[in-house]
Amino acid sequence: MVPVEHYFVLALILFTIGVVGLVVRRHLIFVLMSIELMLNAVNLVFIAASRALGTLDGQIMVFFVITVAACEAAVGLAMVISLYRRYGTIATDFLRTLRG
Amino acid sequence: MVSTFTPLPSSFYQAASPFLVLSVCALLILLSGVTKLAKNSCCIFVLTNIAFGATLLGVCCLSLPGRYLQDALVVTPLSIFLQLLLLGFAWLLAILTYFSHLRGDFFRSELVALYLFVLLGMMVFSSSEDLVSLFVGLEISSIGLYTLVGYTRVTRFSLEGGIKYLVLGSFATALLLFGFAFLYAVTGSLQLPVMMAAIASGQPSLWLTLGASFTIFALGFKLALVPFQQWSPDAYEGAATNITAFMTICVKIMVLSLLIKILGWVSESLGGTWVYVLGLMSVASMLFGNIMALIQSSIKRMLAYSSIAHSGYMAIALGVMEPGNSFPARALLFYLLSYALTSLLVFGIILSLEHRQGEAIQLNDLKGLAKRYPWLACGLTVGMLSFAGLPPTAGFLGKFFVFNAAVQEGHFGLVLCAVVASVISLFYYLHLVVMMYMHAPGKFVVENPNWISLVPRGILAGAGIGVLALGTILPGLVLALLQGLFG
Amino acid sequence: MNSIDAHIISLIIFLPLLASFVVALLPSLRVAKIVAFAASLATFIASLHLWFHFDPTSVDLQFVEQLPWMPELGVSYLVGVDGLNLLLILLSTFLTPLLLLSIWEFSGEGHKSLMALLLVLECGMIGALVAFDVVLFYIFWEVMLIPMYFIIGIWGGKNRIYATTKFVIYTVSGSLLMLVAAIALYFYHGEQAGFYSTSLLDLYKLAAAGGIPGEEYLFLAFLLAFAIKVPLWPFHTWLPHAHTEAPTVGSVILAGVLLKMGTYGLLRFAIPLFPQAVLLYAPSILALAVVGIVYGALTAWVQEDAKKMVAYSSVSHLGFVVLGSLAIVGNQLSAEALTGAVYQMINHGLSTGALFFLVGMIYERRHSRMFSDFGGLAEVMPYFALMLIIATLSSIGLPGTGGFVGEFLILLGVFQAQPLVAILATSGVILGALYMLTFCRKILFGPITHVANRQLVDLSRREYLYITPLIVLTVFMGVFPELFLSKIRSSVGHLASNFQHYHLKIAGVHPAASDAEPPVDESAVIQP
Amino acid sequence: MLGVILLSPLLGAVLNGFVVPKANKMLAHLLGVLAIGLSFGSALLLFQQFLAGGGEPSITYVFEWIQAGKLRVPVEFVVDRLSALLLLVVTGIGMLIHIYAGGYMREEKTTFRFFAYLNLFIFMMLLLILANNLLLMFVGWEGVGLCSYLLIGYWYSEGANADAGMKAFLTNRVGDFAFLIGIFMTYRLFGTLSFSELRAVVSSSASFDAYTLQQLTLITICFFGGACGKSAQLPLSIWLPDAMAGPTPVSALIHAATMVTAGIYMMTRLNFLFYLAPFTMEVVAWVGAGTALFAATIAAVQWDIKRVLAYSTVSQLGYMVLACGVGAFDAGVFHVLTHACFKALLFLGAGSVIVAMHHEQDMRKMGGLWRSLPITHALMLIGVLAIIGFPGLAGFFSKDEILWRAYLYPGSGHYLWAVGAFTALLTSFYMVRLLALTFYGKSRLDHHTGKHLHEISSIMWAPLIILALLSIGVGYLGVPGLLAIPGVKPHILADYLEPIFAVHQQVKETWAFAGAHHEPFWEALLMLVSVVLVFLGSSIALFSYARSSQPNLGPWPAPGARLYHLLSNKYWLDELYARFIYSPLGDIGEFLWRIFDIKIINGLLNGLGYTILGISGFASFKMSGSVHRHAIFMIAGMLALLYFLL
Repeated sequence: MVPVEHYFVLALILFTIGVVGLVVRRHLIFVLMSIELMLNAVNLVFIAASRALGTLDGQIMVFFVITVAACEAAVGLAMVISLYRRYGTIATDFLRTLRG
Repeated sequence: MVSTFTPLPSSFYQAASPFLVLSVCALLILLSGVTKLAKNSCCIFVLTNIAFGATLLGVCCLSLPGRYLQDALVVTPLSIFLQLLLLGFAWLLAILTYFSHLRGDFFRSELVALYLFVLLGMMVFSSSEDLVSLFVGLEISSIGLYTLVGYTRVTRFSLEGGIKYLVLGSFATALLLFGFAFLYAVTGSLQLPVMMAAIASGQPSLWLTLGASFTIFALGFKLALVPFQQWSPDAYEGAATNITAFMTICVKIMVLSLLIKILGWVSESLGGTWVYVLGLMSVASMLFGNIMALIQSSIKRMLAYSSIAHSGYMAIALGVMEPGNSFPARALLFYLLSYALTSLLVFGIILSLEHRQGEAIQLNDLKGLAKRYPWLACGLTVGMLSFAGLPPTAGFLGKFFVFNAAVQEGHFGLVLCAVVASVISLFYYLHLVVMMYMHAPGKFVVENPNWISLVPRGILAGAGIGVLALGTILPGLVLALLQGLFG
Repeated sequence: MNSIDAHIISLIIFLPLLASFVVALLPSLRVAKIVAFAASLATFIASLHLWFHFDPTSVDLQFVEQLPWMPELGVSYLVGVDGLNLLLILLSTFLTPLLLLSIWEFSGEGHKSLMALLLVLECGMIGALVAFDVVLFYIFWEVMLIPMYFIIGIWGGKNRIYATTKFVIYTVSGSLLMLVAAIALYFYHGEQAGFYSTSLLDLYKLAAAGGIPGEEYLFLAFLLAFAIKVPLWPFHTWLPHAHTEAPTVGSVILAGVLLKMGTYGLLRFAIPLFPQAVLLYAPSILALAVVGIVYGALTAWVQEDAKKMVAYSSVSHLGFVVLGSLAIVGNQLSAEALTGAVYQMINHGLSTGALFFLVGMIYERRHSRMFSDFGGLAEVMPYFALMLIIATLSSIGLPGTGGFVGEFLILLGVFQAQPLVAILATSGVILGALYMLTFCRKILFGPITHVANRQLVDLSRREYLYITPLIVLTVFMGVFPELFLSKIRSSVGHLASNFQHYHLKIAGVHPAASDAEPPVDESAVIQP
Repeated sequence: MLGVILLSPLLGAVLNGFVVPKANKMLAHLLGVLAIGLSFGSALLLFQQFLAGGGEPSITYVFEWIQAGKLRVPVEFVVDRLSALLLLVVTGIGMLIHIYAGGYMREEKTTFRFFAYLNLFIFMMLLLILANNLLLMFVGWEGVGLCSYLLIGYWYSEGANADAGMKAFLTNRVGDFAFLIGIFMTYRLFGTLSFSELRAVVSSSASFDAYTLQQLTLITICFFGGACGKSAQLPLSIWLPDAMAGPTPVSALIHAATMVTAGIYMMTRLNFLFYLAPFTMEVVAWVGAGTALFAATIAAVQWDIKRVLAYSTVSQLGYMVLACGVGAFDAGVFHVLTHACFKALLFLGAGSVIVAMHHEQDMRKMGGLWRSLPITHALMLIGVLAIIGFPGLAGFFSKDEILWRAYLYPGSGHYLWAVGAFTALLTSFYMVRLLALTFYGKSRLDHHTGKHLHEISSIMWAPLIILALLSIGVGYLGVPGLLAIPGVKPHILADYLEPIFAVHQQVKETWAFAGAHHEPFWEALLMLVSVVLVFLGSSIALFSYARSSQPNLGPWPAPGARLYHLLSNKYWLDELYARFIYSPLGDIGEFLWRIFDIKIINGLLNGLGYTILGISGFASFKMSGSVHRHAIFMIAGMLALLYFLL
């Protein structure tokens, strides 16, 4: 049986990949995708913990996480589309007007 | 441990009645969007009033203290008080928006429904002690707020603010979940009391610290404490004023309700480092918030940074909490109440000053306001004095109690930083007063005269008098009330 | 204590506040002026009631009112009068009607709000003077600050914004430190005495009982707040700006009463609460005060602006008062110096107030404060010249005016404590004569250089009305000081003789038997 | 009785100042004279009662002035031999001068202010004399300083007069500074300020240890400092010559007869302290002699008639201080008496010359006036003879008494006498020179004044006559035992004042020399020497200035030219004070204000403000808007915090 810590470490790695993706990519779509990646990393931890502890709570939590991830993606994409339709660009460096 | 399905006791329905009423009304307003009623903002306004009224009735009379659905819904005097605060301020803000230039933009059926759902999410979050319902409540409110920021009055800034808020917000949600996951992994249960007991008894492990820290960081993000504060200026400036006001007041109430519960237990179990980190965050956000606000030219952005600073002051009280002594929590609540009342006053006035198409008010637009609109200027001055923490206002007593709590624990360093920060803050708060009173009036003129109608003036006057009264006559009463909350 | 005595102080505090609301809301200006003046006069008459019913022999607190305000924290609305603050209350209620009179024909706009602010200021001042609860004192201390901020800010001179912002930030930063120190004291008292209370009487018992840990830092925090207000030497740079930019009314009340808050605070809070720290720091504060005297005098002499000159002269005069309140002979304060300090506070308020009024009068006529614009006014305005000379003589401290009695007692007391310091301070008497006479010389004497000065009209009837009481009172205080000294002597003697274990109880209320009475040698208290 | 003496001048001042109609000069003059006359009459009555009552001192308590801590200062007046006498002098001479002033101030538009100040001055002087404690005396002390300031600067529209008034007040203030320190020390040593109590404490205590004696010396030095300020002795003598800017009656009353003698009066009043400090007495003696010589030399080269008289006053005051220094307080008071008479006479005479010459004060434009102003000339002659010590007149007796007592002073007595005698020579030289330049020799008047020359009105020369008689008669109060003039008892005044002086037995032997028996030969010899000196000085002056041909109006011939230059610039004392005290103070003030106040303290505070603004500017620049920058900031912050936690 693989000890549960390995799953946590894997989840941590996934999470950092997501964060790096968030920071590096200039493109809003990729930003949203990296957020999805982070949420999946969290799912991994929940399932691993639930498997180790033998209770089902973790898995219930995963369902909620997935639905919430979907909502965020939906809202995020909606905003990106309205931004594109109005201003023709979805690059993040366009979003610099609010600063200081 | 398979939990068999047991029919829910009738008391649950009574306790959950406010939530049910609110969600039903929100759905009704959403559906009304289909009919031609949607065009008429006035009847939507009536519907919202009904929704608020019913929920308030539900919270006041019907809710019974108790723990339901394995702590998913915990009704205690504290949670009732917080829900009353949330509902009260949200309602007042809705009324103020109705009488302001934002009526057309805001009172579309889907936005109002969204507004009520966000409120529902906050109430769920503040009255639950189970990770699942906490997470669900938090997400309903957060995602709802992203859209409200983005779409209330669609301009380039609101979209930009909304997107930034969404990206960073979801990043924080991921952090929060990560924290919950690790806490769940270490303590084995999703119910807060069980977890807290496990933490208190168990020995500190890496994963426990990691989980708890991520949770606190995420909540720190919501409160806009320093490392996680940069979303709030953009979101506040981008959003329409009433949404900004809603965010400053209600998000803080929501987050602090959880922090008050868990920090009481968690602080000494995680050892002294915890107090140290929170102290660090509070000092950093106090100094950063005040220093950054010094040179802002737009009022909303300045108020955003000032709200970061005020989160810093509240974080002092958080840092010194310990299970035995409930005084820091009461001090925090009093500070919250005074901050919320002052924000209502200030944002209400800004709301009534704004133009339909013009962009956010700059500081120099307020030049010589006192000559033209003396009572608005007077209200704004009282608000500024309360933010600055000068005595006759509630802000001073809030700060005084927080300093009291900090000195009781002997955190002199923290208090000295707070003193330095509030002296710096004095500068830009009084700069506003200088603009209004000590300069010749500029070209700025209030565009829509209809704010002269009775209701918004009544609300603003009530808020102003409340701020002054809370600073002089009422504190004894309010403290006794807070004392009651903590039993 | 009959029923009037029980509520007289609250009446004196809140009557002006009420009047200020009424004045702000009244539509017609004329009615507002009458209401404001009537209210301030009523407050003055009420304070006269205090004067006649004050029992000069007793050392205890009189006309006390105690109401629970925040019982949970032990904060109560505790107000009272004793020898130290009686005269200051009378000074502030006496000055306000004169202030309102002086702006009777105020040309600028916002006349009503100016009157309202003055009344709020009076309420703040009296509140701070009578408060015997640390939190209450702090609240009135800041309430006093805000109207002053607006008065200087709105009706001030050219760069009033810099002056008024500097004034507020300087004072608030000092007083915030004081608040933190007060809270620390409050908690230490809570642990020692078992019950939490911010009333000064309990804190005195704590201070009398013994050394408070970290007493020096707490004392320094209190001292900083009051030193900025006094202004003690290094912290004085806000005063000239505030005075030159403030309107006449603002300068008079600022110099008349607000500066005394600092010295009064020293006597009421800093000295009795931290006796050991006082013993430790007294020499250095005395040094600062002496430097302040000489520094203020010299800088006043080279000024070209009349108001700035009077401002620097206040720095010098208040240096004397600080000197007087910290003259330690053996393990007691010197009673003569302390009486002199309290007395000097009053007549500095009168003489500097009169000086500012007079400078204001010539400012109204010529719209300039520079000496170069004046000269030879005695020819054209003889009665103005007479008033100015008497006011100058009082501020020099010529015998026969109040200034001399105060200054003489202070110097006499300080001489017993530190002869060298006293000698240096007495040189301030010469420098005082130097700059004040140059002031008179430049304005009154010499040939009339500017043609505009030729047709200046002498004092109008109204101007007489508000300047003569000040002048007459200064001379009266010089010739018959006994009337005033008898009121303050017992309280001052009590503070001076046992400031190490100072305690104060409410008149008529016998302290609880269990309350161990710390050893007090009553011999020091002289029965008149 | 005492109330009338004190209150009538005060009432006069108040009435003149505020009540009486301004324009009416006659009423103002009448009121002024009446007030002082009333006071003089009651003073005479009081003196007569006092003598009848055996000359016992009586203290009248009026009311409690200041009481704080252990200090108790009541308003108490004492009438004893000294104060009763001086009461007569002040009110008497004051009345005469008030009468004269009416005539002198005829051309002035309004004189109410003048007479108000004069009456106020008399009131303050009486307060000074009658006070029974040091503090009340100090009130009078500063009061007279104030009145002299107001009166010197009476014609304030002329800037120089106002400056002169200010200079007088400030120099007096320096003296008062020393006086105050003396008061503090007395209070610290004896715990009381009242003269009678001080006298009782001193006489009752058996002996004094070294510390008290050292304290006493310091106290007496400080009091002497105060006296120097008021009586214009050397270090603080610069203000009296400039005080001539005031009207002549003012110079006569204040700067000759009354105020300047306050210093001597104070020392006499505290003689029991001064006797206990021989070192201070030595200092007093030498300062007195030095000032006398110093002023006499300068007077010899002055051309302004009033300045000559001013320096001569400083010189005569030097004599009085010398008398006090050698322990001959009674001789000092006697000289005060005689000097008051003949100096007032000289000043008023000079005043009438000035009025006659339409306010011309330069002697070089006078000459040969004895024909057109016969009465003034006669009176001035008597005055000059009295002051130079012509045998038979007042000055002769009082000055010789001082010189004799100085000679007897053990130790440096002989040198003191030599200085005094030489000064007497100079005195006779410059006084006769004054007389010669104004009245004798060729008339140097320009045509206009010559035609309008007229004798003074009767109201002005009537008081002069009385003063002339006094300056002759008063001398016979102190006839030395040697010249047994029939029908006149020797040393009347000395015996009258004797009970005031109380030499403590600890210092009995040091001051015994005055009482010891001396052969009359030496006294006669000294008297002869001084008479010779008088005739020598006056003959030189007559020879060089009274001759009909053109007298030498310029600087002295060859050998004395440099000396003349030194003297005419008044030893550059004023310039020295200005350079070493006045302007450095100004520079320090300027430095403190411009640099220390504005640059350092304000600079510091504004700097602090601007650094904070700078930080916020930099921070806001760093916070660029991009989401990624915010995310990086968050992560960095998080990692830093995690570092603390793990």
